[in-house]
Amino acid sequence: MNETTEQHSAPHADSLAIYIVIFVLLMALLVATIAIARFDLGSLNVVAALLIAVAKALLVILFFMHVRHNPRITWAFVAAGFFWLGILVTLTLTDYVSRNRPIPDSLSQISPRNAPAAGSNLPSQGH
Amino acid sequence: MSHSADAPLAVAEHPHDPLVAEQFEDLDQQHQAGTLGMWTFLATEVLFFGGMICGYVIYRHLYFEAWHQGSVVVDSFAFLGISAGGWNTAVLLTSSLTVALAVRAAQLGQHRVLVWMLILTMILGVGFLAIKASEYTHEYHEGVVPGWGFFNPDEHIRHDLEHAADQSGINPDLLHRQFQLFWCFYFFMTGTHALHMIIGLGLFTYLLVQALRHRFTPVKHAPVEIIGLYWHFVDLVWIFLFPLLYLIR
Amino acid sequence: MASIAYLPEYDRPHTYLNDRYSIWSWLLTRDHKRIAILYMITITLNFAIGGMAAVLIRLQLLTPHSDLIEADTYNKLFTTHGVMMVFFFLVPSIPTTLGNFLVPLMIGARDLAFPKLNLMSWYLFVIGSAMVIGDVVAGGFDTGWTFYTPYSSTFSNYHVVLGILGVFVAGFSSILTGLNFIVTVHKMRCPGMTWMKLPLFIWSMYATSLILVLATPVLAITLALVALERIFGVGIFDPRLGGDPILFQHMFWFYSHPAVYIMILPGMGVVSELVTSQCRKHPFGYGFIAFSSLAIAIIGFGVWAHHMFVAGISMYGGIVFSLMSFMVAIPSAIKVFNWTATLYKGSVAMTTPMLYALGFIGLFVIGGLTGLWLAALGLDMHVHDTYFVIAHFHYIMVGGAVTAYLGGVHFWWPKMTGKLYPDGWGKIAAFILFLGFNLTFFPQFILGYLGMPRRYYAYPPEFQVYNVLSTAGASILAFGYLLPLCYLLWSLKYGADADDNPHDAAGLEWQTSSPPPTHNFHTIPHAPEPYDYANMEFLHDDIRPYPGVKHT
Amino acid sequence: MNLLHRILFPPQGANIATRVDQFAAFMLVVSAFFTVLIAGLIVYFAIRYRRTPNNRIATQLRGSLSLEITWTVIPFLLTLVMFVGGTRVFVAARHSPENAMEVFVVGKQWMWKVQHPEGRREINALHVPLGRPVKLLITSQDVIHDFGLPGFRTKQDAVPGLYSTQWFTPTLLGESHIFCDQFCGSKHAEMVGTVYVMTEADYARWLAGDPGAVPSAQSGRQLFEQYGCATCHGQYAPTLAGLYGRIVEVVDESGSRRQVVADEAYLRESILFPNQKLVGGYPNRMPSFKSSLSEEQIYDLIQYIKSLSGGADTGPFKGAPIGPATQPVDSEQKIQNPPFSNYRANK
Repeated sequence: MNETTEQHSAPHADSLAIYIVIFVLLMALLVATIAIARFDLGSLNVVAALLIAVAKALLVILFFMHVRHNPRITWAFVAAGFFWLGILVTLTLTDYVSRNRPIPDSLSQISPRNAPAAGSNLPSQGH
Repeated sequence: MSHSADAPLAVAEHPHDPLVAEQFEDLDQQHQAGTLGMWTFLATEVLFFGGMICGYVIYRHLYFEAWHQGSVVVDSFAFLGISAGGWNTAVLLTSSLTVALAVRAAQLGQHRVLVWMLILTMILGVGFLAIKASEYTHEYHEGVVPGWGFFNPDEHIRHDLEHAADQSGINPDLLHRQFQLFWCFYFFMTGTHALHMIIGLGLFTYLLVQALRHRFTPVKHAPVEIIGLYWHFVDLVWIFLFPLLYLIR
Repeated sequence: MASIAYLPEYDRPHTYLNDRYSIWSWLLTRDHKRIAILYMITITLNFAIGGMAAVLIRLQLLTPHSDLIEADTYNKLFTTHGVMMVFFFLVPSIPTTLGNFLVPLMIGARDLAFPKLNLMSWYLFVIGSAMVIGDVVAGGFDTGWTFYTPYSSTFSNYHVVLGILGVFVAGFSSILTGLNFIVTVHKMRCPGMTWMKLPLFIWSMYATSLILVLATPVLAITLALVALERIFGVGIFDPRLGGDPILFQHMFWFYSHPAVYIMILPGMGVVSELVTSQCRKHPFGYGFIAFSSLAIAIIGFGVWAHHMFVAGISMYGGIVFSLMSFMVAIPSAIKVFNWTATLYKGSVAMTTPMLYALGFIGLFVIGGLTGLWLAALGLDMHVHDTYFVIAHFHYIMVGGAVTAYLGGVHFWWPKMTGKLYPDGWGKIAAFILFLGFNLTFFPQFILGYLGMPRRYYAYPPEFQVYNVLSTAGASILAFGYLLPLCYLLWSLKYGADADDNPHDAAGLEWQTSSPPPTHNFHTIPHAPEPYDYANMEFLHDDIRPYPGVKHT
Repeated sequence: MNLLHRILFPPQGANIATRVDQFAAFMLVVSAFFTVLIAGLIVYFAIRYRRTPNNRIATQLRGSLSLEITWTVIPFLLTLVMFVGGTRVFVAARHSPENAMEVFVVGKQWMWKVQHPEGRREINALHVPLGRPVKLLITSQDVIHDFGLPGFRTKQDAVPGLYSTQWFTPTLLGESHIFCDQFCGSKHAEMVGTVYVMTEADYARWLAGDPGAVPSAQSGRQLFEQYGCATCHGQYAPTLAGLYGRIVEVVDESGSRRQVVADEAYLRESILFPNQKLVGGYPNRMPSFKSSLSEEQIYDLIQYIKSLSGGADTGPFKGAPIGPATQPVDSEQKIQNPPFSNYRANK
């Protein structure tokens, strides 16, 4: 049992240079995102800001949080969190973006034209 | 899991490594379980913040103009031409670096580096909270704190809102209410984040005390790694909150 | 302990029960088995509170306009019933009791990965329960367990915040339990225990834990927002202040629909164990049962808005969610067919656990099929928020989850306590519960189709016949629940001692002593072939199906 | 089949109901088939393969891929059929014809207010002509309600801040229920009403029938009862009889006491923002009716409260409960009610 312990614990520390490079990249991305926000690019602003955020997040997750050294199960849990967040946001949005759309006639069965005439399919008029 | 398969070892006489908790076979299993536990917890946290982000996204979709006006105000509190949120992002990204270096120092057994990196991280964390607090104070004076009848935006904000209402054709009263909604989300999201920062500082105080007592060795330093993951996560949340609240117009 | 009192102290086998006796050895225990017992006591109390509320509700509905209780009291009663049963009984029921007890035993571990978190989870649960019970004692709240805004955030005049915070705290208890199970199943399996050798109960607990971990935080934040809205008077979900009440429903059901699978998946796991052991048979289609659990857990996240078809969501959104809701029925159907096929050519012992298991399958089929009615947009438009829905989800939650819970408690009772329960009484109780349940809830399907809305303290007289039937059933049901409580407690003192494997079941948990020692196994176990009934020697071979008295 | 229908299903009051019932019948057949199939199989297997001296050992069967595929694919196809069927009914029920007559429905705690295009209003009732498509425009003034018409097999939530619709063509003369199907507070179960399906001629007559201009005070009294004001006022809250025109000692939000005259403005403010000026010593239990009352209704209520005052006494108003507010002002017993000192103080 002791062998396994020592075997595992041989540190697999990344080199200092990697951390510094990643940090510089992160700061560069931060400067980029602030700079881009100063220009009015229409909806591209949102895309750019979020893409840069995702890039920063990936750098932190993969390098600072060492996920690139981790077993697949860690990858799965990282992915699961974001995947489920995606389910929550996108499926909720399906409701909101499709509200108040007119319903095409082709989808409908009972349209005004083939609506039953008054009392036509009734067994009786009484109650 | 890594011990040999056919070792019928009486549990009572199990020669237990004092570093290893009873339920584990060895340090490796304990370390892996701890890490996986933290990752599972972080997946939970993603959904915790995710609930707020979902609400934020829906309302941004519905009330675009109010959200636009809101982030203009949020972004307007700046030092040297860069908003407080931008500075805070820089502070947090730096603290992520120091945490990563602290973990590296623990792996390599560099005691002094570890202690200094922990201290540096905590200073950065406190710095983040200080900047955030000055932002909150500013926003309080602007009158944009919602709830309990506080919400009473400053004259220039009202003016901007009325102008925006004119431009977009939204009922000014409606816009005013949606604007308040933006601030609800702003304070809940950043407030929950700040709460996580405070918890993180508490955990780092624990780490610092343990580190000063020389409790971490290259063999056993799982707490540094696991709490480090938590800190990185709090940083990650901010990486997304920053563009959502400050940048996106 | 009386029945073994003749044994001198030092001769007694070491078990987790006689490890230490002080109250602190229980309240500060980190042993998953003791925590399971603590949980069992707590949820039984919660069930009793929720059950009493249900009895009062049914009594009130005996006549169309009863003046037994007032409107507001009635509203608080069904809220108490819903909150206690959903958040404080059904969600934790199987995972925290049978799950806590069995997960380490079944995979050959000494304990869960994080015993302290496990204990903390129980304390959080107790605090949450106490907050809600305290709220009820202080006057209660009347929002229904769904806390729909803006009623809950603005209009209700009662103590909503405390109740919400109670559920919030209990949510963290759920998260910790799920987290513990996930890590335990991943990292603590004994040598040879590969994923495809895991008992089906473990698969279902794993799937449940995924939902607990990924859905509960959204409920927590949603309820926190409602509480803040109520405290600070801001309008996150309040239309007067710019909010959207339907967004609350989206976020609430993102948790609360998967929560239904939190309740039923463990039950499915229990039934898989009961059917295989009582038939002495390898499960038919092991892989399909195992992976259908995961499929339910994952697809189950895409169906929540079927609670909102008439709530004002877009028709197109409704169509998407309707399709997903139909799809989640497929893995459930696969399970039912596989259980049925497992019975085929088995050696079926009609024991108490088996009666519960068969009852579960039958009731779950009805609950599941009526679920399809509700998944269909055109029908939901009519029966939504009527007693049809009430009947449907009680078939799933009571007919399904509670029946499985009771079956599981009987099945593992000898392992947990070292005592045998009286099987004859067990069978009588199982029959009474089955009859009482159907009499209570089947008429509610008809009531619902006729249009009787839920949460009505008074109703038009034409609905009375079915309500009387339902109340009659409820009284039988209430009596039926008291029976197991009595004879199980009786068996603690007077029951015969159980041997290690009274059911001749194949799982790893039956290879240790009954009750197990504190560290579960006397030697480090090696994973057996799962459900290896073909190569098993049956020790209790008398034909009467309940053997297992300890041979001394 | 017709007979079976009549036994299983309530009368079909509208075109939608026929479609829903047809689909429900299909679902019932499928559900019954599978319930009987599974229940029959497990009971049969449990008996046929019960443990006996000759059947101690089970025959091990690990599974069968072809069976698994069969019982995956068949339910899958069946659910697709159900999905399409259910969706078609729903789309039809959401797609209102253009010539439908539009009726405005407002839900509020705890009543349904209905306004016909011709201007006639009704409460907790809906009169509709036979055979004409009717489109309901539904909203709520306070919490979420649900306008449920079980006889027509349709319902729709009434959401504050949102207009939603449902439509139907009544096909059966007579009456059926209106239920509020979404829990909305204390008197949820009393938020019920009746749909009257009439012939065109009757409907026209009904529309023309004199709405009989209800005096404000009378509709104010109706509101007073609808909202259950009397459950508090007179017991836990100051009685309103004799209030109008008097001087009242109030506590405002900051806690300071002062005296105000209970005029129309004060009454209006108290209905909308109850905690701004509380009559001294009373807890603030009253919900704001800011969102639930329209201006005209507030006016009605004020008129009603005014009607409760004889107007003779103009001395200081102490707020002591002096009898149920709905009682005539000149009732003698009002002074004998217990003082309010035993009510809990406002926190």
